[in-house]
Amino acid sequence: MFDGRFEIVSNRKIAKNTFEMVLSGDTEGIRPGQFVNLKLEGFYLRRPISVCDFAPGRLTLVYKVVGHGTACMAELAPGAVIDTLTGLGNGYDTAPSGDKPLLIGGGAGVPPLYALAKALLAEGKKPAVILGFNARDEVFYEEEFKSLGMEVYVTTADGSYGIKGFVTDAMDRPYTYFYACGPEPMLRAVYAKTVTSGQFSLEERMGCGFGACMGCTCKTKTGHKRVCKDGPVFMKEELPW
Amino acid sequence: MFDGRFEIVSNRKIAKNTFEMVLSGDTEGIRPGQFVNLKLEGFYLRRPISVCDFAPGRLTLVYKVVGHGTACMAELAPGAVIDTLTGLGNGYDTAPSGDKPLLIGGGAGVPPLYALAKALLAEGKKPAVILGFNARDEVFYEEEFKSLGMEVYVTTADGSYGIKGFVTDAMDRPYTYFYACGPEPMLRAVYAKTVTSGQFSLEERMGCGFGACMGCTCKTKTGHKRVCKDGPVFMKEELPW
Amino acid sequence: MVNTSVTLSGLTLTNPVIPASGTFGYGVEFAENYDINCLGSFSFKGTTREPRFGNEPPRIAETASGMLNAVGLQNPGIDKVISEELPKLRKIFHKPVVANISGFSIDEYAECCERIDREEGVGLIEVNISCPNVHNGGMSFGTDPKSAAEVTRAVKAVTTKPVYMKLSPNVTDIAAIARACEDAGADGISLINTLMGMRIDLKRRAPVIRNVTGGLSGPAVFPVALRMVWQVYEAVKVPIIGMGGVSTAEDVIEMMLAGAAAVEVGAANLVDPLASKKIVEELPEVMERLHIENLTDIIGGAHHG
Amino acid sequence: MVNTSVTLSGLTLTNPVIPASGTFGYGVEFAENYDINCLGSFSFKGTTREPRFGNEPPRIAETASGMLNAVGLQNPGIDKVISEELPKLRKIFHKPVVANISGFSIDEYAECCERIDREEGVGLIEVNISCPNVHNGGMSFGTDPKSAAEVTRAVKAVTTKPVYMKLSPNVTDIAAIARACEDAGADGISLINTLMGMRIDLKRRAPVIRNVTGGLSGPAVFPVALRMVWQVYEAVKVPIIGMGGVSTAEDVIEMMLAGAAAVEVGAANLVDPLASKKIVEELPEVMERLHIENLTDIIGGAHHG
Repeated sequence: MFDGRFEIVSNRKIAKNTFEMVLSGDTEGIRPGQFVNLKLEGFYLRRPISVCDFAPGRLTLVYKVVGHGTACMAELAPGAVIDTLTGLGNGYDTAPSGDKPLLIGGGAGVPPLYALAKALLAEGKKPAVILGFNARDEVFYEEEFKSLGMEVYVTTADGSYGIKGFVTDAMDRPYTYFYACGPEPMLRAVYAKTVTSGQFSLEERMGCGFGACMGCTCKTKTGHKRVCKDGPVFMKEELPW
Repeated sequence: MFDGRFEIVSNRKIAKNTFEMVLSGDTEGIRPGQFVNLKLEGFYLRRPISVCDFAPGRLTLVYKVVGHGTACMAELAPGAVIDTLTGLGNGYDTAPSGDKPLLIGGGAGVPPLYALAKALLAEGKKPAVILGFNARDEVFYEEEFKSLGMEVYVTTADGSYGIKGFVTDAMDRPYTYFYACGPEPMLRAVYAKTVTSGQFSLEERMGCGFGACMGCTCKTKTGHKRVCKDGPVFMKEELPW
Repeated sequence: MVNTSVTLSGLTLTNPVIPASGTFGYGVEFAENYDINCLGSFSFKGTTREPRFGNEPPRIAETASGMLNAVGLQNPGIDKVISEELPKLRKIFHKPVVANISGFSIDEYAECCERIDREEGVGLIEVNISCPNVHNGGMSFGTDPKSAAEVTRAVKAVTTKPVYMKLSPNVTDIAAIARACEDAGADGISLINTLMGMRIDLKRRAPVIRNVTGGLSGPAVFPVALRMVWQVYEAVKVPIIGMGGVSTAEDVIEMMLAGAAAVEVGAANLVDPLASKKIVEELPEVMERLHIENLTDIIGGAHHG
Repeated sequence: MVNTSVTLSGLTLTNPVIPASGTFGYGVEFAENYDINCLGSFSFKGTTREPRFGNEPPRIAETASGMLNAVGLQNPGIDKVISEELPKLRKIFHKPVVANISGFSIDEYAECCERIDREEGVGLIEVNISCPNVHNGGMSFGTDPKSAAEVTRAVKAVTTKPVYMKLSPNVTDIAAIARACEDAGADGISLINTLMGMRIDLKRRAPVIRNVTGGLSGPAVFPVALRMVWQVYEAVKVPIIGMGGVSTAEDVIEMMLAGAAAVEVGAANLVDPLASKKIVEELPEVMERLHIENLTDIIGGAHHG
């Protein structure tokens, strides 16, 4: 964990209720699949946001406006400085991915897969990604993933864009391993359908975000785990689903 | 009472722990001796500050840093906007002043006398003012009062500047009426010494500042009065001292 | 068009927003700022038999997301309220008002309630058995089921209008006290009064408030108020007026989902004189966003979840 | 040079700052961020006889200037705490720790306290009879003087180290419960545990927390905690560990002026992992500004004002 101050470079809407915030600050030690925890003026608890992309001195967050906190985040202007805890969570393990891993993201679960895709590509692997949304106006980052030079499949529940249906309707293709992030119902559907091993990133209401308060504990086959500290990424084999 | 938004034009230190904040906003209906009530980010209750000077569109406040609220006020930069209630309190009555009223201010009680002095001069009267402080480094607004073309007497308790002693040590001169503002012990000393009639501005911890909560009630010869609404200015004859 | 009206023991309000006793005086100060007839009603300053100055100042302290007050039931006394305040009020407010009555003995409660009950324009009597800021100023009555019931019975025996008992949160078992009031004939329960708290001045090394302790109100207490409204809703059948830190239309909805049939707004009025008006205005829009057609439909709605 | 040391029943701490149970785990997470030996001590995660998962999530909700938690005494159980956590802790923390023990029966309290009492490195036992988040998880013991006294007696009978009873604020008369513990032999009183509160999700129309209610902590409760520390200080002679919303060095001073001999820091650790360290560092400077030479001199200082 690192305690740093990040300055907003840009903060723009990229889809329905979805914003991309680029910040400048010390990103040392950040890994794909981790999250940061933001202290917003006027709110007591921090806001945990998954890391979408990062480079030396630059951090990109893509977040959905779901409550007062994220709504106030969306109002923040470039130049604003945010007290931010970074390097939180375990992050993804790219070692077991094989050469054709499948990345599966649903809605707000899409962002962390972007940094992961970059990492896998950097290791010479050929990841493909499925991006699931409810409707066309919620679709984001399709171009960003494509410009990494990877296969991208977009699904929408109402069929208003890409493949009609859920992410599981786009999974019938060969892959060596998977990484899934999204709402629990989606993760459970993926869990039921996948043939290979893989990793899930879970979400839970957090208190501290660094393992102290036991606010986000979940049950796994290997015992009680803190989503914020022992997770948010869990092996398929660990989950009691 | 008016509910307005004021923008900070300048905010500078003018003496030890003493700051002058100039704001732009609607000053309509403001009278000398009234106060404004500022909503500061991060504080639940508003901060009542006496009006030091005002002109159409321009409001000047001189305040002393006494706690977290005023300390945070001192940090505010030009451009910041403050939700401000104006036109609070009864203000001074200049009618009974006669032609040579004496203005007596102690420390944080000095500012409201400035707007009063201007009003009295505008009525063709010849006010004089006594400014009382603890020490030289706390003295402020001596020049401002002088530049209005009036007699100014400065006292310091430690004698480091002006007349050594308290405001009461500078009162031995002819005057037709008085207006006093400052800490209660000073006001009581003035009360004991004055030969004429006059007006006192009282201070009390306030809840709302507009007469609703009964948080700042004081006892007077004419009944229970709310310092924020029925005051802060009271006639010498009303006070049970 | 959404329907914001609610009913308290037969008394229908155009909306559930009621400025709380002690934060709205007898209405006059706020009527200078806006037409207070937009409110569902309001609860006037806690009134006692004798005129009271209240506690010595300082009476106010600030806290995180809240404030402490120890006004101590300052009020002109029931005679003046009836002869001066109510006539003034009738000119500016044309809806039934909530009469908040406090006392120091069961007789006093009964006498004041009997007199205010006869007054035109009084729609409901809120009996404050929970003032934390005066010695045996009610709170002693509100912290024990037996005496809470006694006050209720005494007041009900001499009144015709709905009687709501205003309870103190400074208790181990709020449900037991609410049940005792209901069993004694209370038409409704009103809660919470303030939580007892204090602040100390570090420079003077003495309590900020002369009375030492004061009543905590503001958003800080909202979760406690919500919990107690929830518990009382499960304990009694009579309507509940919920209060404690309510500052927005969303807070009103949350209180009603916990079980409140109407909601009082307190400290918010002191920080923003237009707070109650704004809440009334925001309510329909918030209801639409949450797909609420009739506000009454959601009372206690979170219990069936 | 100011003197920040304080003494609790013969146990001298270099400073009064003690991270509160449930916000500091068994120390490991924080030791990754700073050398926790700068702390006066810390109170480890509430430990029970059996390992516990605690309540189903969600367990956390946000409030104005505070938070709700309903973790429900998740802990590895006394065996693992003694065999695994304490050995790990001894490597990173070289001061006596406060052992926080919870239970569901008087026997369980006694058994766990007797076992932890023998452990090297345990300086003081804090008996939690006030957890609001588990059914008869202590709070039932902490809301009634008689049973609070029974737990105290049972624990004192089998321990040699100072025993501090941690009380619930969800009571009518905190002083009576503190007195009962003192009379039963408690070496000190620790308060306050969290205030019971709740929040409701407006979209789901259901409680945010699965357990429905949770414990409120954070700056929102500071004035209530301060008031109860004040009342208990006037009721008992034994030392008090004050807690509830303490977030700054000034809050520490305010708690001590109210009567606390030492102060626990809770929720602040969760929002700022360095909070307790910062408070320890700020303390001397704040003492100088307030002309305090020896911190012990100000304990209860506001009572003589």
